[in-house]
Parts: sequence; C-alpha cells; structure tokens
Amino acid sequence: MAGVELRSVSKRYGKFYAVRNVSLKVEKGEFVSLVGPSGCGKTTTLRLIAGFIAPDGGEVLLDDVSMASVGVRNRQVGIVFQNYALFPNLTAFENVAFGLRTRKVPEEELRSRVEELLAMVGLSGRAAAWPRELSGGQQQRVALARALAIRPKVLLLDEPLSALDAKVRNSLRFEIRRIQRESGITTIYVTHDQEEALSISDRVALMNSGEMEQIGPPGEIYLHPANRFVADFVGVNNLLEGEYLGEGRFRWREHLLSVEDVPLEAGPAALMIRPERLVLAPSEEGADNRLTGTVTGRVFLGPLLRLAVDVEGEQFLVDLLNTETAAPSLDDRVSLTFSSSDARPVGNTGKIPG
Amino acid sequence: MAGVELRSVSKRYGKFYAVRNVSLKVEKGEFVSLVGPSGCGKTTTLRLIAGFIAPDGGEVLLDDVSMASVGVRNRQVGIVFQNYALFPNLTAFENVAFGLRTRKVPEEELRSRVEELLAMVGLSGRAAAWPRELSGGQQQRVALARALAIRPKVLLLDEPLSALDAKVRNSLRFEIRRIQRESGITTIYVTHDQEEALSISDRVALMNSGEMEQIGPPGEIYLHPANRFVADFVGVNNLLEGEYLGEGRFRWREHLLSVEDVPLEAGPAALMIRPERLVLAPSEEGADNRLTGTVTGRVFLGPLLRLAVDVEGEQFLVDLLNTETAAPSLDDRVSLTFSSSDARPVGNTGKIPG
Amino acid sequence: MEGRRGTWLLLLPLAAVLGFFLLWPLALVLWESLYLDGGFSLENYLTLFVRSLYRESLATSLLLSASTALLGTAIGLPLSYFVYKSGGRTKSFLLALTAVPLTFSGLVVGFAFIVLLGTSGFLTLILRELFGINPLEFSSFLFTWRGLVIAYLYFLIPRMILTMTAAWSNANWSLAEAALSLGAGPLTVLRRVIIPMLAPAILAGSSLLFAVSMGAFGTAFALTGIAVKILPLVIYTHVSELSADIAKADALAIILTLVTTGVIVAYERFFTSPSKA
Amino acid sequence: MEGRRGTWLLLLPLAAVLGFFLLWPLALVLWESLYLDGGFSLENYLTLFVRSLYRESLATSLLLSASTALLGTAIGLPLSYFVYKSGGRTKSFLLALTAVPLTFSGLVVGFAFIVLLGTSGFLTLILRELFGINPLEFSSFLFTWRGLVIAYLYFLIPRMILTMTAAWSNANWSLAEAALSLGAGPLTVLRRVIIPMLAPAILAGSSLLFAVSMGAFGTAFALTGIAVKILPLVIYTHVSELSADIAKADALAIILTLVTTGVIVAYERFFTSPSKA
Repeated sequence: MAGVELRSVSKRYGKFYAVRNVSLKVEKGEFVSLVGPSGCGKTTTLRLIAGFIAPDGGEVLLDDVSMASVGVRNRQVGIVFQNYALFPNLTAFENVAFGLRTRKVPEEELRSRVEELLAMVGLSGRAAAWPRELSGGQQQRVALARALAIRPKVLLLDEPLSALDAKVRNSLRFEIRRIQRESGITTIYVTHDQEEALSISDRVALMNSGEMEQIGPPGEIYLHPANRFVADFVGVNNLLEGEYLGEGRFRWREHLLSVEDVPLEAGPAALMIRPERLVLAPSEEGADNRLTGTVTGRVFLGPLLRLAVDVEGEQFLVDLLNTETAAPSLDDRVSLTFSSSDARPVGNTGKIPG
Repeated sequence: MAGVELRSVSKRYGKFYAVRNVSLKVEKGEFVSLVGPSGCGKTTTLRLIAGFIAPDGGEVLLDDVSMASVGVRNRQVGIVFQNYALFPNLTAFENVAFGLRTRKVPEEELRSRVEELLAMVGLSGRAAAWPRELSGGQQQRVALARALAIRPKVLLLDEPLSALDAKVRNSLRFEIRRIQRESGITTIYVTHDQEEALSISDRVALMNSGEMEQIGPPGEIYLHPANRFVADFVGVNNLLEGEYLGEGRFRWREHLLSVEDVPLEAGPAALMIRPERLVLAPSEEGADNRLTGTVTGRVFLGPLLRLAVDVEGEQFLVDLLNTETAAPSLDDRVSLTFSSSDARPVGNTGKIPG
Repeated sequence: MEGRRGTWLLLLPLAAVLGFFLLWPLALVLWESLYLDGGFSLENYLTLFVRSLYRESLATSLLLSASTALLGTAIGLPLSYFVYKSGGRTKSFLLALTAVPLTFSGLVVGFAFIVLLGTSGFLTLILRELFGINPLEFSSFLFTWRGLVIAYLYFLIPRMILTMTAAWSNANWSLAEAALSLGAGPLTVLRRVIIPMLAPAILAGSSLLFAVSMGAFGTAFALTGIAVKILPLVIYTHVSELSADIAKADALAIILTLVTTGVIVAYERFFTSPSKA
Repeated sequence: MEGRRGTWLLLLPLAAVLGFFLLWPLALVLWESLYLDGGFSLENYLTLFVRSLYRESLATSLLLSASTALLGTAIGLPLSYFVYKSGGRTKSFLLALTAVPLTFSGLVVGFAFIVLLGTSGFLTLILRELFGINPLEFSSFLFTWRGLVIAYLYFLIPRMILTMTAAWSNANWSLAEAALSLGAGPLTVLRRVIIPMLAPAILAGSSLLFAVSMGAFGTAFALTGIAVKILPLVIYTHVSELSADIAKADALAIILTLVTTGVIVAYERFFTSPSKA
C-alpha cells in the first residue's frame, strides 16, 4: 500500500513547468527525501501533495485514494515549515492542541495527547511557553509535535532545518528520524542539503528543473549516480574527463583504466571515483589502476583526513579515517589505486527512476 | 616576528565584558581561526584588531608595532565581511581598485594589479559587472580581492562564508586558504563553524564568554580538548560520565577502563572517545576496554558510515569509512574496543593556551 | 567609527535648539490657555465643557473621526487585500494609483466634491435629470458632518490601503497554511490566525485615520465654510474673527492636540510593546 | 489557498466602484477645467499663465515648497543621524517626540506661531523688552511666504527625521567600514559611500516635503488668511468668494495636483527602478 503516490503530476506557471511529469510512490511508513538545487520543483511537489496547489496534470493519491477533490483541511497531512509557523498568540501547548481542537477532541484526551507529544519532542517542561520564548530548534520541535498531533496520513517537512544553526541542525535531524521511526508515519522531507537527505532517508528522490533525475536508497544514489548531474550534486567526487571505451575500459590521458562495466555508449564520458575509495599504496609496486602523484593538500575534517593529490596536473581527493596510523605529509609522493567496481563512468544524461 | 599580537586585551560594554584578558600571538603568514558560539567575543576581537573599536585594556600590535594610536585607515588591514559589503555603485573592477585609488597608485599600475587580483579569485571576465549582477560567492571573491589589493599586513575575515549556501561555502573555503597560502598573508578568520575552522587553519583559537578556552593546531584541539566545553564544541563525541581514578584509570558504571593518563584530579569527569577511534571487534574475545552492545542506528554520511551502538542504555557513535567491507546491520550484537591513548578524560574547566 | 565624538559635539546644540523650536510653540499655547488675569486657572477648559458650542464641536469632531476611521478601515481592509493579491505589475500600478489622492491638497478634495455633489454638481444634475431629485435637498447632505465623512474617506481609504498592503506583504502565510492543514475552516483561520496577525497593522491604520480626521481642515473648510462645527473650524473662527478669543482657541488647540497625539501614542505603545500578538 | 476565486469575485465590483469613486471627482475637475462655453479649450489654463495673479501664485508656491524641502532636508538630515545614533530608549523617546508634531492640525501649527511670533506674540514681546524691536515690523515677516517657510518647517522637519532615521537603520555600515579600512578619509567615505547609499531616502524625503508644502492649506490660512498668494489659497478664494470662478479654480486644482503627484511619481520611479545605486 502506498502512503503517497504521484502519477505523472505536472504544475505549470504560464509556460514555465515548476513540476513536469513527476511520478513517485512512497510506501507506508517510508521516509523519502526530495532533494535538489533551489527552483528544482521540490517545494512545489510538496505543496501539491499538501493540496495548497492543484496539479495541472496527473494525480496525487494518499493511502491509495485520489485527492483530486479533497482540500487541504480534509487531507489529514501534517506540515512542518522552514520558518516554524507557530501561532505567535498561542502557547506551545495550544499550538500542539490546535489541530485537536478543530477536531473537537474531548479536553481530557487532548490534554494527555499534547503532553505525550511534547514529551516525545523533549519539551515537556515548556508547555506554557510562548513561541517567542523558545529557541529556533525548540520552535521547530513544537511545530513537529503540532503536525503529528492530528495523526496525519503523511508528514510533510519543507526544509525544516534550514533556518537553524549547524549544531542544532545536526542533532534535530536525527531526532526527526527517530520520532518518524517510532510513530511509523509516512514522511516526505524536502531539503537542498544532499548530506542531510542521504543521512536520514530510506530513499532519496533527486529533482532538477522540475523533473526527477533519480530515485533510490542513499547508498545507490551515492555510489551509482545515474548521470553527471546526480554525481555532481550528491557530493565530493573525483570526476575525470576522458573516454569510455565500452566493456569496463576507460581512457584518461595516457592511462587505460579498468572500471565498472555500465550500459553506457562508448565515447566521451566522466569517470567518477569517490574520495574514500581511493587507496594509498606503497609507491613502487606495479599494478592496474595505479596513478602516482604528489600530496599538495591535507585537510582536517573531524573524523576524516582529506588529502589532495596532484596527478599529472589533475587534483584527486582522497579520504582517510583520521586515526593515528601514519598518513602521508605534504609533498610526499604517493600511489593511488582503486578497484574497478569503485570507478563508475557517467554520461551527461540518463535517468534511473526507482 | 608576530603578524598580529594581542596582549591581555579587554573590551567592556557597561559591566559586560565582550572580550576579557585575551592574549594571542599570530606568526607572520599564519592562518588562525577564531571560533566559538555566537556572543563569545570573536567578532569583537576582530574589530579590535581592525581598529573599529578601541580596547579598554591591553594592547594590539601589528608587525610588532603597537596600534594604540593608529586609526583604521592607517592600519593597513584588509577586511572581508559576512555581507560582502561591496560598494553597490561601483563595478567589480572599481571595488577592487578602491583602496589603490585612495593610495593614489598610478593608473597603469592600478589596472594591472586589479586585473591580477581578479584573475586570482577567478573573476577575470567579470571586471565590468555590478555587484548586484554577481552571485553571493562571486561577490565575496571580489571582496577578497578588494581586501588584498592594498597588500595588507593582515587579512581579517568575519564569517565570510556564512551567507552562502553549502556547496559554495565548501569550495570557497579551500580557495580562500589557497589564496592565503600563495600570498603568504597573515590571516585571522572568524567563524562559528568548528568544521570550517578545523579544516583550513594552521591554528584554532576557541573562545567562550569573551575568554580564550584553547589555542592550538586543529589536530590538537580535536584530539586533546582542554575541557568539556572544547570537547563539546569541536564536534561529535562520545562523552561518558564517570569517575577518573587517576593514573590512566577511569570507572564508567561497572567497567574499569584504561585511558589516557592526564594531569586531572581524581573525581567525577567525562571520558571522551572519538567515533572514529572506536573499533568493532568480533563479539567473543575478552580484552581490556571492551564494551558490548547492539547496533540501533546506521546513518549514511557520504564517505562515512556512522553507527549508533546501544551499550547498557548509553548510545555510542562509531564512524567507519564507507567502503564495501561488511559493516554490521541494525540489531547486530557488536563489541567495541579502543586503545587507552584514544580515550581522554576531560574536566569541566581547565584551559590550554597555545 | 572614528570621529564619532566630534559628530556628537556638533549635533547636540543643533538638537537642543530644534527640540526647543518644536516644543516651544506648543508649550506656549498650553501656557496661554492656562493663564488668565495674571494667574493660572483651568477656567478656559471648564468653559469648553460648559458652553454647548464647544461641547458639541468636540462631540462632532470625535463622531466624525470615529466614523471615518471605522468606515475607512472597513472599506480599506478588503481593498488592500485585493491590491496585495493582484501581484506584480498590477499591484505596482494599483499602489501608485492609490498613492495619488494622498498628495492632493485637502482643499482640492473638498472642492472636487462640490463639483461632483454640490447644488449644481455634476452628479447632482444627472440625478435630477434621471430621478427628479431636488438638488438643494440632495447636496445639503454634503454640507453636514455626514457629508464630511464621505469627503474624508476619499483621502483616508488610500491611506488605509497603503498601510495594509504593506502588512499583507509582511504577513506570514505559513501560519494560515498550517491552520488549514490542521483542519481549520476558512472562518477559523480568519478569526484565530489572520486577524490576530494583522491586528497591530489594523490598529495602526485606524489610529492614523482617526488622528488625520481630527486635524483635517482644508476639506471641511472648502465644503462647509465654518457651518459644521468641528474643532479645527471653531479654533479658526476664534482666531480670525474680530472678537478673537485667543485663550479659548488655545484651550481648544490643546484639546485637539491631546486627542490626536493620544491616539497615536496609545497605538505606538501597543504596537511596540513586547507582548504584541 | 482555497476559495481565492470566490474572494476575487467579491472584491472586483467593490474595487471597481471605489476606483471610480477615487478617480471620478478628479476627472470631473479636469473635465470642467477644459470645458468652456460648450466646447473644449485650454483657455482656462492659458489664462493662468497670462494673468500675473496666477503666475505669481504658482511661482510663490513653488518657491515656498522648494525652500521648505531644501531647508527641511538640510536640517532634518543631521538631526536624523543624531536620533539614529542615540540608540536604545533615547532613540525611541526621540522618535516618539518627533512623531508628535505630525499629528497636529496644520491650523493649530499656524495658530501656535501667531501666539509665539505674532504682533503681540510671546517671543515678539520678549524681544521688544530686551532689544526694543518694533513688534509690527518683526512679526510682519511671519505673514509673508518666508514666514510660512518657518511654520512649514515645524511639521516638515519631523517628517524628514522619521524618513531618514529609518534609512540610517537600514544602512549597510559595513560599506563605510570597508572604505575606512581601504584608507579612505571621512570625507571620501561620506561622498563616495554614505551619500550614494542614502540618496534614494534623501530624495524620497525631500519629494515628500515638497509635495506636502505644495498642498498645505491650514497653516497658511491661519497665519496669513489669503494675504500670501499660494496656490491652495488662490483656489480657495475662487471657490468661496461671491464672484466664484469655478473654471479657473478647476484649472488651478489640476495644476496643483499635477505638480504634487508628479514629484511623488518621479521619485517613485527613481526609487523603485532596478538601477538604483
């Protein structure tokens, strides 16, 4: 059973397609992120699901029921906005209670439900607080509790963490996922931050210019991007411009490399190698897929140590776990190797829907 | 020779100390970050160095010369602001030329210098553009070129990347460092983002409530935080509340752990273990520093795979490099070990100036 | 910044002189209104409440101002929503159009209404042709305080529209969307979300309308001469006539000023208080 | 949002009616000013430029408005910086104080100046005691257009201060700091950074001052009766006197409206154009 289904949904503004022929099926209880650069249509898609706007073509279904003639207030969706959107003239308690009051839930049941929700988001003690007395992170917790109060069919989050600072963003991200897992609610999470999307989602849907580029689990998106746009968007990558020769062979400058055998036409292509898949090897041995260069940069990224290695004028990034085993220093000569399954040729186009 | 030196500098507003007794010595050509939560005094410190405000006590020296009686316009400092602060009525070229024109640099020399600087920040083609025609990242590049044009004694950057989005932030960060390295200019970089500070600085100065908590190279701050504030601020950590018994012994619940031998009084303390220093071991063997638990979370963080392991109700984070070697799944029983040198007891106070 | 102290030294005397300049005339009016036969007395004020002319003029002014504020708000509020919603170029055009009447002299407005609705006014004559109304009867309405309400609305409605269009633009629409998604009906959204959100702006707008109506002179003077006894006109007659009674005019001016300033200050307090909804 | 179409349907006729209501009176005045002896003619306008009374009244009005706009800007600008810099509670207090004169009726302002500087005015009498000046000579100044400038400044300087205080608050001070750090002196910073940054606000403020001066009536009327020939007063005499010449008044009203609206519209175009500095 699908919690949310989009069937070839489009939304036009004049001649501009904000969303074009988008299909997506989200299982009940699944956590799916819509991710992409600003203006890619992810927020429009969310608003189509919520019912704030109506599609020009296609259909939106919640729990397998078409929403064509159902308005926002009857869709039973919980929404969390980037700007929190708490009612400023109501306390935290009354904000969470709002949806229950419109549903005329008896006072006693309402009280216990609100208290349970505030406890769930870790704000039991702040029931009487006004929104302006709460920090941004706390306000967003209240907004989350308010959205969940009505036991929605689907929880829609529109860049819920973008207005918060890095520390709060990181911790709240995992808390949202924990709460989602506990309540088992179907969730659609819109963000422009690929790291955020990859870290908390069951599946990630990557959008660009109103269309779906790829849908899949984080690992698949990360390791097997459908095209260069996806490869570029999902994060740090070594992308080598060269020529795919077919059958798992790729030419980069003078080097003939053994790479993943993908269904891509022979011709100009880019080779994608993740920084953590490049392995440092003693400089002498001869082997396949070996490139020799000089360490030109060394960056400390918390748990990671990121090296920049100059190979024939091209800069390669190499990620090592930041443990005390001897890592090369600046200006050291190093050899980089990689297995053929970690080097993926990508073309400029091509979509892999999930 | 010190590029910048602060000698017991203080700045009060009424009874509130924005900066209290801060000393800092930055070598010529060094890149030092001032980092800390908002309101910690880092921006005030920068403004004291720039000369926008005068200290109530102590002294600011640039190139070993006291600045007590030198105003902003004669200090020869280059400043980059969070909001770019480009002159909106001047083109990119004229913005960069501004400081040279006030210095009455001959037209020909000025022209070649500005073009060289625009090339350095990768904006050769945009000399005639108005600031409003440039993206945020491009505007900040122009601001950087403008600050460097006057060949300043010190470059001061005040949260230069905070207004930019994540992708631009990440790439511009390293470009700033490259340009700084090439021009060899003494640099002070203010940020609230610990990851940013750790990744590009020669040394990091961590401030809190107007005072210096710790000054040192990124690796030292990261691995040997002086106190709990630093340990907490610099990033994800496993912090176990327990008791330090002295001589490298620490009690956490029923477990007697062998830890780093630090000059800390025996008594209640926290034990800090970095997620990447926890090692997964086959569940059966018996050894020192072994904790057994269940995998409750599994988060995909690009090059990293972060596991949450529940040990006796306490959640431990474990970072693995995201390579295809078999990582444990949810609900697997795992054993965690760590070497005594990777487990550092920290007290609530204690400062380690650099 | 450098040289700030110098700037202050330059500005302080200037500020002192001008603060004095701004407040002195009013202080003087106040002083004169309290000074009677070589001593201080509230008699000028007491007279105002005893003599029916003054009582009635104050009552008429308050009635006129309250009516225009109320009607102006009621009509301007939905119109401002319409302007806000039109968006883009239409919105810019409508806003420019709305701003036009604000620059008219009050006198011109009064005058335009005479041309339109006066005894030999354009509309009056049309209505006589069509329905055989009596021009004198019809336009006599224009020269009462009720007629003034109509004329005042002409320049007050645009003020309300401009105030509220800004408020609509700054409104946080996510609040309304959140309420809808939580199952609230349109009326509940209006009552519990939109009105509390706009309340400060609505109050600001109507206070402004009230204060402007209290003090307006040109329109009333052009329309009714001194026939309708409203405060500004009564003050004028006391100053201009041969039997000038300056002390009474002083007291009336003080009362007029207190009412208008009071309304604006009371609103400011509300608007800038930290507990605003 | 749901039901938006319904809202539009409700609002459109309302908007149409009111747009008509707002524009009709003015259109009518325009029509009447062009309609002469059963045909259209520009004669009413031509007369205005031929007869010296009209030419002079237009010139006086423009001179008065330009002077008040210039002086009001020159005095209000540094004062607004002072208000902005005072900060915190002082700033709130000064802003509240500044807003007070804005709510005064123009009539009361004129009246207060008579009490202060008139022939038997408070200051006049003091100066007579101290320096033996001739009260008649001294206060005769008040009843010329130059005297009006002083009185107008009373309510125009606060307007300028309020406009500019907002502008100072929105100013990007980093620009000035950047210029200083690049070695620019205070004068260069003022000339190349601060003035370009504030230019739109300064122009907005002085346009407003100009437009308000053009249309102001109460203060001038209270001070000088109809002695000083400025446009609003000339219009008034044409309507109120027995020898009412409505057509001329129409033409004058149109010209007055064109000037004030023109100034504001010209400013708006500049301010909202994408190439603003």
